[in-house]
Amino acid sequence: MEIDPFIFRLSIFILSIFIGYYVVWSVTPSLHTPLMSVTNAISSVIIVGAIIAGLSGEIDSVFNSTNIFGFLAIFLAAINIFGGFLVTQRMLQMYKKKKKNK
Amino acid sequence: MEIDPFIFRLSIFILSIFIGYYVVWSVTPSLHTPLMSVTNAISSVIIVGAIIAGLSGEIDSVFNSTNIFGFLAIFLAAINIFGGFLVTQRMLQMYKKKKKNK
Amino acid sequence: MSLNLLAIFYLVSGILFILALRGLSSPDTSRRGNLFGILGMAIAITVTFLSIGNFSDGFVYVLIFLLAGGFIGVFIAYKIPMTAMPELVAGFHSLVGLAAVFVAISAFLNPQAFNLGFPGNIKIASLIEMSIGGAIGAITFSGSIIAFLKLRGIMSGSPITFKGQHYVNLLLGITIIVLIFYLCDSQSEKYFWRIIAISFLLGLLLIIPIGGADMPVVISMLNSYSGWAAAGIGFTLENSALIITGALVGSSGAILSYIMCKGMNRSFFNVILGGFGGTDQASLSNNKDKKPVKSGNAEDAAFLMKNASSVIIVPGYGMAVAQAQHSLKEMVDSLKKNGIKVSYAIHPVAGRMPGHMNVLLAEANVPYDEVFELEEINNDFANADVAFVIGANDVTNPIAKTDPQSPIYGMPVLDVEKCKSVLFVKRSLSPGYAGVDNELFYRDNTLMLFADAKKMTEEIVKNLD
Amino acid sequence: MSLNLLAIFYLVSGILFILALRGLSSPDTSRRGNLFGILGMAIAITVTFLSIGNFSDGFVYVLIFLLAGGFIGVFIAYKIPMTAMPELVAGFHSLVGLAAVFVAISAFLNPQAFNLGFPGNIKIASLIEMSIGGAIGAITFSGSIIAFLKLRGIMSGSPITFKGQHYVNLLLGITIIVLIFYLCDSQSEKYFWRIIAISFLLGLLLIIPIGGADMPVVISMLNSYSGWAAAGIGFTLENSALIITGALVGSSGAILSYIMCKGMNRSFFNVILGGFGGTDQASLSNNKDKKPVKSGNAEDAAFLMKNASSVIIVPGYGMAVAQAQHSLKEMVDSLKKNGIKVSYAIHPVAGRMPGHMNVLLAEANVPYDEVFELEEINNDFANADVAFVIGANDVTNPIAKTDPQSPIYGMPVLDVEKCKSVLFVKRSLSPGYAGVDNELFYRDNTLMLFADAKKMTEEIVKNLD
Ligand SMILES: NC(=O)c1ccc[n+]([C@@H]2O[C@H](COP(=O)([O-])OP(=O)(O)OC[C@H]3O[C@@H](n4cnc5c(N)ncnc54)[C@H](OP(=O)(O)O)[C@@H]3O)[C@@H](O)[C@H]2O)c1
Ligand SMILES: NC(=O)c1ccc[n+]([C@@H]2O[C@H](COP(=O)([O-])OP(=O)(O)OC[C@H]3O[C@@H](n4cnc5c(N)ncnc54)[C@H](OP(=O)(O)O)[C@@H]3O)[C@@H](O)[C@H]2O)c1
Repeated sequence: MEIDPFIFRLSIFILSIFIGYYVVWSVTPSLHTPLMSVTNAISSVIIVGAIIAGLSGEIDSVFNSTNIFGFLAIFLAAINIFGGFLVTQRMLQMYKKKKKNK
Repeated sequence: MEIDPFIFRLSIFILSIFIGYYVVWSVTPSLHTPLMSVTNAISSVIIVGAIIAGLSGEIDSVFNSTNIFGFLAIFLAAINIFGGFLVTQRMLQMYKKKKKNK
Repeated sequence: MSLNLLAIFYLVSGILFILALRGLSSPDTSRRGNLFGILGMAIAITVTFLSIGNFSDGFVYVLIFLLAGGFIGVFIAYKIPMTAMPELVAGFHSLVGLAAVFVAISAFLNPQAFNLGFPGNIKIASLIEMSIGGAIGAITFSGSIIAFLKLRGIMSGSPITFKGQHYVNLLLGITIIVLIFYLCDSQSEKYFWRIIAISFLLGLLLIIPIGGADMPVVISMLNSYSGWAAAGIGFTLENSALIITGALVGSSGAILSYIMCKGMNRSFFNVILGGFGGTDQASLSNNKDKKPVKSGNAEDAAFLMKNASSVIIVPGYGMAVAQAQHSLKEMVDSLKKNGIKVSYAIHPVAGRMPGHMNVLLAEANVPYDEVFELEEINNDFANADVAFVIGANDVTNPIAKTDPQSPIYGMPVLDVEKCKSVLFVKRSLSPGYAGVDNELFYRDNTLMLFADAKKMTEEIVKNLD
Repeated sequence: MSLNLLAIFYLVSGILFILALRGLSSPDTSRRGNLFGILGMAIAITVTFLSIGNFSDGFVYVLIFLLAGGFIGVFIAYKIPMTAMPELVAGFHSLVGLAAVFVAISAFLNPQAFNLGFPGNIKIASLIEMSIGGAIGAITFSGSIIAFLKLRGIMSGSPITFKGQHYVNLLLGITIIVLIFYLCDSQSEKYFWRIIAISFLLGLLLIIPIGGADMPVVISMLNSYSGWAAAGIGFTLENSALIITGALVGSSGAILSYIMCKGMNRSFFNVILGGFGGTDQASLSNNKDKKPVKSGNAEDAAFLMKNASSVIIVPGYGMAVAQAQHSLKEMVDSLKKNGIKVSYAIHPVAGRMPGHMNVLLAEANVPYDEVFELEEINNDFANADVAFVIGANDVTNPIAKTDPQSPIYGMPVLDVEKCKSVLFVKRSLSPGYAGVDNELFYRDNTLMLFADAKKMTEEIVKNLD
C-alpha cells in the first residue's frame, strides 16, 4: 500500500504557506507595490491548466464548448503574465542607488 | 501512472530547507543557545526509525543481531529527547522580563 | 515527458517563484528576483506544452491566444502611468480570477483531459476542489472589477450600504456550500453553474459596501483570494507549481492586508464590513476654518528652505494625485546645490497602497538610499530645520498620539511638529483619508501653502534659482 | 493505523517542530515553542508504536530502553550547570549521530522491517540513502566526541596538525563514495561496515586539528550534519517527520556556524581547515608588560561606580569561566539601589557559543529587557560614565577598527573606550581568544582590576554597601 499523493500535496501546500509567510515578511516595505504586481503575475501560473484545457479537444474540432474556455483562460492569463512581469520590471528598474545618480 | 513518491519527498525536503533558513534567521540572538539545544532534541526524532528496528524481530527472539541495534538507538535517542527538551525548558524558564523581578 | 520529470520541473518553477519573492527583500536583488519569476513561468508553460505533445491545430490556436494576450499585456505594462498602479493591480486580479473560473469550467466539462474521471462521474475530491477554486475565482473576478471601477473613479467611491447586507452575504456563502454538496451528490451541471453565478454575485456584494479609499486593503485581500483559488485548482490538476504558488500568493496577500490595517490602526473586520473611508465622510470634518492659519506662497517657502541647513520631505497621497514627484525631485536637487541636507520620510501607509510613495519617488529618480522609513527617521525631525509636507495629512496628525477617541488613535505618525518650521502643501484645509482635522495647520511654526502640489513645487523651484 | 493517517500525523509533528523553532523568535513565546516541540515528539513516537501494533515482549523492551535513556537524560538535564552548555550540546550530538548509525545498520541488516527489500537485495536508492545517513551519522558521532573532550578539557585544546592532513581527509572522503558504489553493486555487507568505519575515522581526523576555542563553530556544524543524517534516514524510512526535521536542523546548524564566523570576521574554511585558536597561540602575544598600566582594587572600582550616573556592563568569556554572573547581578542591584542606571551590552560572539552570555545572565535572574545587543547599545557608551568589562577582551579591542593586519580586523566591537572610564576585570594582561593584545589596557581612562571575576565582584559588592 502506498501513501495517497493527496497527502503529499497537502504537505507541500502547508509548507508553502509557511514559506509565503516568511518570504513576504522579509520584503522591504519600499517594495510592497512591486510585490503586489509580481504576486499577481506569478498567480497566473494557472495558465498551465488553461493550456491543458485548450488542447483537450479532438484534433479536427478545435473549438467546442469545452476547450473554448481553455483558450479564453489562456488569453486572460497571458495578459497577466506579460503585463505583470513587465510592469514589475519597469518599476524595479526605477529603484536606484545614490552613486549611479551623481 | 503515478508520480514517484520520492519526488514528493524531495519537494518536502527542499521546502523544509527554505523554512529552516527563514525560521532560524528569525530567532533572536539572545536565544541562540536554547536554539542549539532544542534542535538537538528534535533531531532525535530519528527514534522513529529506532522503534521500528527494535520491534522488527520475531516475537520469540527479542534480542538478535539486527534489532539489538534498534534498542541501542532507542536508548541513545531517548537520552537526547528527554535531556534536550528539559535542559531547553530549564534555560527558557530563566528568561524573564523586568516586571516580575521588581 | 515522464510524469516524474514533469513533477520535478513544476517543483523547480515553484522554487523559482519563491526566489522571485525573496529577491524583493532588497532593491538590489529585486530585478534578479523578477527574472527568476519569469524563468519559472517559462519553465511551467514549456513543460506543459511538452507534456501534451499535441503539436496540431490546437497548438497554433494556443499560441495565437497566448501571443494576443501577451501583446495586450505588454501594451498595458508600457502605457500605464505609475500613479495608476492600484487600478492596474485590481484589473489584473480580475483577469486571474476569471481565468481560474474558466479553467474550473473546462475541468468540469472535460474531466478526461485532466484525468479526473468522466462527465457525470467526476471524482468527488476533484469536484470539491474545482468548485472551491471556481467559486473563489468568481468572487475574485467580480470583486476586483468593483475595486477597479471605484479606484478609476468610474463608480462612486462612497460606500454603498443597505440594511442587513451582511446577512445576505452570509446567506449567499451558505448557499454556495450547500450547492457544492448537491453537486457532489448529483454530478448535475446545473448546480455547478449556480455555484459560479452566486459567487459572482457575492463578489459584487462583498466589495460594493467598502469605501473607495479602503480599496487597497481590498485589492490585497483579493490578491490573497486569487492565490487560494490557484491552489484549489492546483489540487484539482495535481500540479505542485500551482499549489506552491497559490500558497505563496495567498499568504502574501493576507500579510499585506494585515500590514495595511495595522498601519492604519484598524481591524481587518472593520475594513471588510465596510461603510468607512468614503469621500462624503472625509469632507464631514468639524470646526475647520475657525482658528487662524498662517498661509504663505512659493517665495516664502523658498526663502525658508534656502536658509535651512536640513530639510525633511514628507510626501503623501496628494503628491500622487498631483503627480508632483518630478518637480519635487527638481526642488530637492536645487536645494542640495545650495548645500542643504535633504532626506525623505515615508510613513508606512502614506499614499493609498503599500510602498506607493517609494515607487513614485523611484520613478522620479530619487535614489532609494535617501528615502527613510518612519522608525529610521522619526528622531531626526527634532534636529531638522524644515519639514516639507507635500500632500500628506493623516500621517503627520499628532492627534493619533493624544486623543483616544480619534479614529486614527494609536497609529504611529511622523513627528513633523518637532522641526523648527513645517510647510504644508495642500489645496485647502480639508482633512485627508481618515476625515480628521489636523491641528498642526493652526500652529505657530506651520506655514500653509495652499495650491496644487505640482504647481507649488514648480514655483518654489523658480524662486530657488 | 492506515498509512495515510500515519503520514498525516508525521506531517503534524514536522509542523510542530517548525513552530517550536519559530517560538524562539522571542523569549515570551519560546516556552510555548518548546512545548510544541515536545508535543511533536510525543506524537511521532506514539503513532510509530500504533503503526506497528506489536504489543508483545518487544514492546516492553522498547519501553525499558526508552525509559532508561529518558531517566539518564532527565538526570543530566537537571544536574548540568549552565556554564557547561557547550560540552553538553556536543555530547548530545554524538548520541544523535550514533543513533543514526545504529538505525542505518538495522535498516541494512533487516530491510524487510522497513519495506526496503531483502538482505542482499536492497533497493539501490535505499542503499544509497542509508549509507549516506550512516556515514554522516558516524562523522557526527566521532567528531562530536572530540569536540566534547576538547571542551571538557580532557583533551588538549590546542590544534593538533600534521602535514598533508587535508589530503588524507579528502582521500578518506573519496574512499567512502567509492565504497558506496561497490556496496550498491555487490550488496555485500563488508563494504557497508567499511563505510561506517572509515566515516568514524574521518570524523576524528576532521575535528582533531581544530583548536579548542573554535569548537563552538564545530558544534554547530556537527549539529547541521546530524540534521542531514536524519534527513537521509528519513528518505530511507519514507518518513516526512524525519525529512522535515532533518532539513530544519540541517539549515539551522549551518546558519548558526555562519553567524559565528561572520561575528568573528573569519571565513568558515579558515575555521574548518584548523590550526587556529589553540591555547598555545593565545599566550604568544607580543609587547606586553612593556607599557605602564593603571591597576586598582575593589575599593577604587566601587568608588568610581558609586559616583557614576550610568554604568554599562560588558560581560565576556571570563565571566563564564569564573561563574561570576550571580555576584555580578548582586553588584548591579546595589548600584541600582544607589540610583545608578545600569544596562548590559552583549557582543554577538562574547563568550564561547552564540547567546552564551544571555543564558548566564538569565540564569542570574537578569531580566532580558535590560540586556542589549551591540547595535542597540553601541551609541550609548559615549554618554555613559563607566564601562565595567568583566572577563571580556576581544570584543572590546579597538584594533579591530584600525589595524587591517590584525586577525580580528573588521569584526564589529563594543566602543567601551568612549565611556569616561573603563574598568577591566581579568586576571592578567594576557590576551583573549584571538591572541591579540588590547591597547585599551594601557589607556589613561582605563583601570585594570586584576583578579578572578567572581572574587572581584564579590569584593566590590562589599565595598558598595
Ligand atoms: N498606503 C496605504 O497602504 C493605505 C491604504 C489604505 C488607506 N490608507 C490611508 O491613506 C492615508 C494616507 O495618508 P496621507 O497623509 O498620505 O494622505 P491623506 O491623509 O489622505 O491626505 C492627503 C492630502 O493630500 C491633499 N491633496 C490631495 N490632492 C492634492 C493635490 N493635487 N495637491 C496638493 N495636495 C493634495 C489633500 O488635501 P487637500 O484636499 O486640501 O488638497 C489631503 O489632505 C492614511 O489615512 C492611511 O490610513 C493608506
Ligand atoms: N560566542 C561565540 O559564539 C564564539 C564562538 C567561537 C569563538 N568566539 C571568540 O571568543 C572571543 C570572545 O570574546 P570575549 O571578549 O568574550 O573573550 P576573550 O577575548 O576570549 O577574553 C576573555 C578574557 O577573560 C579573562 N578571564 C578568563 N578567566 C577569567 C576569570 N576566571 N576571571 C576573570 N577573567 C577571566 C581572560 O583574561 P585573563 O586570562 O587575563 O584573566 C581573557 O582575556 C572572541 O574572540 C570570539 O571570536 C566566540
